[in-house]
Amino acid sequence: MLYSEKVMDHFNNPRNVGVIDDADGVGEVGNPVCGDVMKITIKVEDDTLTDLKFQTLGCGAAIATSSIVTELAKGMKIQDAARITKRQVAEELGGLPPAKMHCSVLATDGLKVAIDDYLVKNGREPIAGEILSDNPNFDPHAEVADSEESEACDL
Amino acid sequence: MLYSEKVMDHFNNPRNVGVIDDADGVGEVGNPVCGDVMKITIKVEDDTLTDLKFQTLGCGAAIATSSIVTELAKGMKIQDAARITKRQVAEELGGLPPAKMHCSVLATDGLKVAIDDYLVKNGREPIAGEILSDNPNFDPHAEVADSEESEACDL
Amino acid sequence: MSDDSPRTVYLDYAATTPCDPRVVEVMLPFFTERFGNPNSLYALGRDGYRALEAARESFAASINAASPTEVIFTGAGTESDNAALVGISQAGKARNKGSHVVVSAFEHHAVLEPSHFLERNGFEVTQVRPRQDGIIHPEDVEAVVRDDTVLVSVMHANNEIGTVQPIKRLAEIAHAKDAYFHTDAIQALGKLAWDAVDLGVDAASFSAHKIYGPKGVGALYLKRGTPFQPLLMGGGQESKKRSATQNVGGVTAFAKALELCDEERDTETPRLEALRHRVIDGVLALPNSDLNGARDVPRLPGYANLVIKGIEGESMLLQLDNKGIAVSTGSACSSGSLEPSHVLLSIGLAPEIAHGSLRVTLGRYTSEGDVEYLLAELPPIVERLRAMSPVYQKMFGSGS
Amino acid sequence: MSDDSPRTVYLDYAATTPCDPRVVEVMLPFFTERFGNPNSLYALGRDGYRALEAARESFAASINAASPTEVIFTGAGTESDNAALVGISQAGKARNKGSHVVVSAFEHHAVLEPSHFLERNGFEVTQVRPRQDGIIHPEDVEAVVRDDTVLVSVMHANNEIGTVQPIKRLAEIAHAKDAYFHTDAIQALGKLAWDAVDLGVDAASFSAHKIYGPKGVGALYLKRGTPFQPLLMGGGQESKKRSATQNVGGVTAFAKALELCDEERDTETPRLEALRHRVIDGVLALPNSDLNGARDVPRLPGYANLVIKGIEGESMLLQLDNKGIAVSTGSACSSGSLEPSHVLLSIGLAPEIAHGSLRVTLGRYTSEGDVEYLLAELPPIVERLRAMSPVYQKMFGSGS
Ligand SMILES: Cc1ncc(COP(=O)(O)O)c(C=O)c1O
Ligand SMILES: Cc1ncc(COP(=O)(O)O)c(C=O)c1O
Repeated sequence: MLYSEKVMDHFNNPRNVGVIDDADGVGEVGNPVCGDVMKITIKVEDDTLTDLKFQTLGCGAAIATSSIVTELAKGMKIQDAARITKRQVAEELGGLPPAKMHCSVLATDGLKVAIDDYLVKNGREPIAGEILSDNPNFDPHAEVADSEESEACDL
Repeated sequence: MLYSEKVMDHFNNPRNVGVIDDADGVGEVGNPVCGDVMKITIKVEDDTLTDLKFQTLGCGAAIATSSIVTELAKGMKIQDAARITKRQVAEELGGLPPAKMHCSVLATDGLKVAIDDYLVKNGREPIAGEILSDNPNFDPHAEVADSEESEACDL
Repeated sequence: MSDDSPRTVYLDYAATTPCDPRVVEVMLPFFTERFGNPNSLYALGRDGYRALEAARESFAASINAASPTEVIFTGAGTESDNAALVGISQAGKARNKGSHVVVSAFEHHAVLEPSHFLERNGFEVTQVRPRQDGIIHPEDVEAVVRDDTVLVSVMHANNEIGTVQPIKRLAEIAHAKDAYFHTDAIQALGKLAWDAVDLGVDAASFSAHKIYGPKGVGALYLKRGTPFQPLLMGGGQESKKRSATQNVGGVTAFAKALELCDEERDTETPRLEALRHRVIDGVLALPNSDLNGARDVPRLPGYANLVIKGIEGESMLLQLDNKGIAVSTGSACSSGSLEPSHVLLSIGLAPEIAHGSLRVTLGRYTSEGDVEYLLAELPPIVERLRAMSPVYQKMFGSGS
Repeated sequence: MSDDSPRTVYLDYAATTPCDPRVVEVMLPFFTERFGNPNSLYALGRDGYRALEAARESFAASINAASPTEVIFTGAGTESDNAALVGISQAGKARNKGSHVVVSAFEHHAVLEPSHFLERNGFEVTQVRPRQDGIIHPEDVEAVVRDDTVLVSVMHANNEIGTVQPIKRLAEIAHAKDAYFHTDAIQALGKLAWDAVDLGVDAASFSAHKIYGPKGVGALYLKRGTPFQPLLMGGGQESKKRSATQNVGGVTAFAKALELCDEERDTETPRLEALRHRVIDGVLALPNSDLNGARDVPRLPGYANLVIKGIEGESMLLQLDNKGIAVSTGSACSSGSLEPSHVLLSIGLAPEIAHGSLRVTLGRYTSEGDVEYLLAELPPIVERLRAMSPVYQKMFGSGS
């Protein structure tokens, strides 16, 4: 299993780490039991994401995807940002090892939850819910399954 | 599987090869189908083996055991020579690989058959028959069986 | 190494070891010169045969086997484990020994997977859990071994936490019920004086690349009379117990590697134990950290496994890697699976804790400087990762 | 070599080959420097992973696999054969493919033994005999393949007589009945341009030490979608199809060895063919001698198998060995069994004839001088042994 150079760059130098104290929306997804939790805070102006910050407990891919999602989404309309797919994130990073694809779900889901939080707080209809995880039955961990490509363990 | 030095010496320089034309007794045992045949011709004076010659089609062990049996038996009383065991032959040669133990039966059996041939030709009772192969159910090939120690094949 | 990793500090000897140059040296002639197939009758083959049997004798002497024929060379530790589990269970069952198998819950997958295979093929398998101290307690095995138990398999030393199991006693318990006893001694070999007769086991698995020998070479100790059905079938090599052209150079190297471990164990053990204590003390100086397995139980000299709470292991591992330090972790992510180490769960760790585990295993080339380097580089990394965590403060309060 | 064997002439390349020094060279760094476990995440592990995958890609490209993931590295040719026979049959049966297996009668024991294992475990096995020419004729396979056939396994080139089988056609016949097709290509690899797509097989076995690579390294080509149940179970390496820490240096060497064969095949093939013809003509000049397998069928370039009637093969082999010449024979004695070569019997030889067989297999380092040396030393040995035989005159008249 190898991470691309871009993944390693974002892992080693994560962009936008932290918490926006007066955030307009907050998303927190994942579970320490599974080893990954992501929290993202966003600032929104005219439905445009003007700032994003994240905190992530997780593996290299979880941190790198969190980082790139904040970078990708900055300046986007929330309607577009809510549609960022895990595939886009993976591509943007120059690919992810198959066993790590679920990590990119964490980041995109975190962003979706934050956007809906912002909308709901402002008395509007949430938009991201139905596209959560690119599929209605949200389970950020469902995909790893028994992929043929998954890696060896137990050295 | 390794042959001892003594086996290799008798294989490379077999003693007493040939046929005694005016032999007093002749023994031929084995079967070309099994890959080994031994013929032994003997001269007897006063029940003493004064000369022995052999011909053998067979593996290194078959040739070496034939050779050493002729050497061992020369000068022996036929009554003693008929009792030479395959174990004695193997020991005399510094041991034989387990899978080759049956080859020493060939040589001792050949000698027994020749001695009986001599006795019968002289109107006497055969003596070797009942001790053939050190056991009553003579089958020079029965022993290899499925020895744990037998060697790999099919390279 | 490149500029950005000013030094390389390998602290993952449990995963694999470099070949000792003295081992490489004895192996080299077998590639180009002494290449004969040991089953061939001509001089080159006989030379190979002699080398093969010399390796077997040396290996058998080291592990105190009753006879060299009790040592079967294989192509991997995994192969030895698989052959023992499946081969003894199946052959034992055919001898009316019953079809119940006992394994410990923290075996390597090379034992667990074949035990699942047996389950799918008519066997009943009972797992015995280690206690929190990292030890399989004899009474816990005694409680589950039955009259129809055919095989009990408990590893000698655990590959993640390094705890050493009471094999001699466990073998006695198996034998009291007429069951056979196998131990995966892959991590123990070389590090402990290993004596087949004293331990009283019927079978044991070994792997060369864990003791400064080459990869792809293993061995199986199989006490004479133990029922066995070969895993690899073919030309009948290794007394018909493991077919395939023998890797003469590889097994020669394995025997040499074991010999070197035997020679150096008396000085190496205390040296590594001291370094291990330094690692444990150093890591425990971090807030919210813990040792896995009790500190005072028998343990391989160079093995330490700790949890650093609120950290995901893979990211810690990669940060250490940036500094040239090689360690391992039992986090789920590090293995591409969803579950953290089954070993750590088996000794009672919560998954969220197990994700933050750090395995440091020291070996022949580990210096004090290496350990100090690790202990200097680790704390800032832990601090950075904890600071990045959205839950650390919540879960573990104000430490670090 | 010692004085009594003034030169060494190795003519048993089918049994094993020396490593090419260029192969050793690429392997060496992996023992002491690049020793990382390819499943480890840090730099040393990633380096191993890259090397492993580079070897896989190179190997896959050489055999024209659709994807590198179709190449699984193993620990022996025997292991590949066993895994294919048992793994595909069992998994195929589980997919309701039936439980009938077809193998040729002159397969290596690494295929025959697992076929017997399958027979003991609920499968029906049909053996197809080659004809006297040494070829498995397609119509003979067609006659026995059935709707419930799950696997057909026919070796690509026979290891004793060197005849090359019509694999492409045989695979089509299997596929017409929805059966999978495996070929033991251990002797064919390197010597023939080997193309998985062109041959259309579902699985194929390979072994490094037959093509100037190291012993203890094999590979299994497994076409995507082919049902398979792993033989080695554990850590899940090789896409879960073959567990055990990979022998990174060994597989790197294997890939390099194959690459060298590919590069040199166009010049090597005619060179070896010419030498082989010289061997055959030279041996046939002896009275009462014969070539095994038809002369005009497809054949590996450097393989010749002859019978010298009225001779027992082992004694001939040992006499040649005294002259420094290494060859092999299909006599019973040479293998410590009672039966002469099952391969020679399968093509119709009488046992008494098969005991006198001589296999001469030429390779990369065989010179014309080597062949002439053999042909000079052989006749007096044959004469001596025939003169010592109590039955030669009776059986074969007055020749020699
Ligand atoms: C045709 C064939 N199949 C299988 C094997 C077994 O290969 P290995 O000895 O590498 O396991 C060999 C050689 O021994 C062979 O020639
Ligand atoms: C305890 C234990 N058992 C089995 C294995 C498997 O050994 P190998 O990778 O040599 O097949 C290992 C190491 O990977 C191990 O540590």
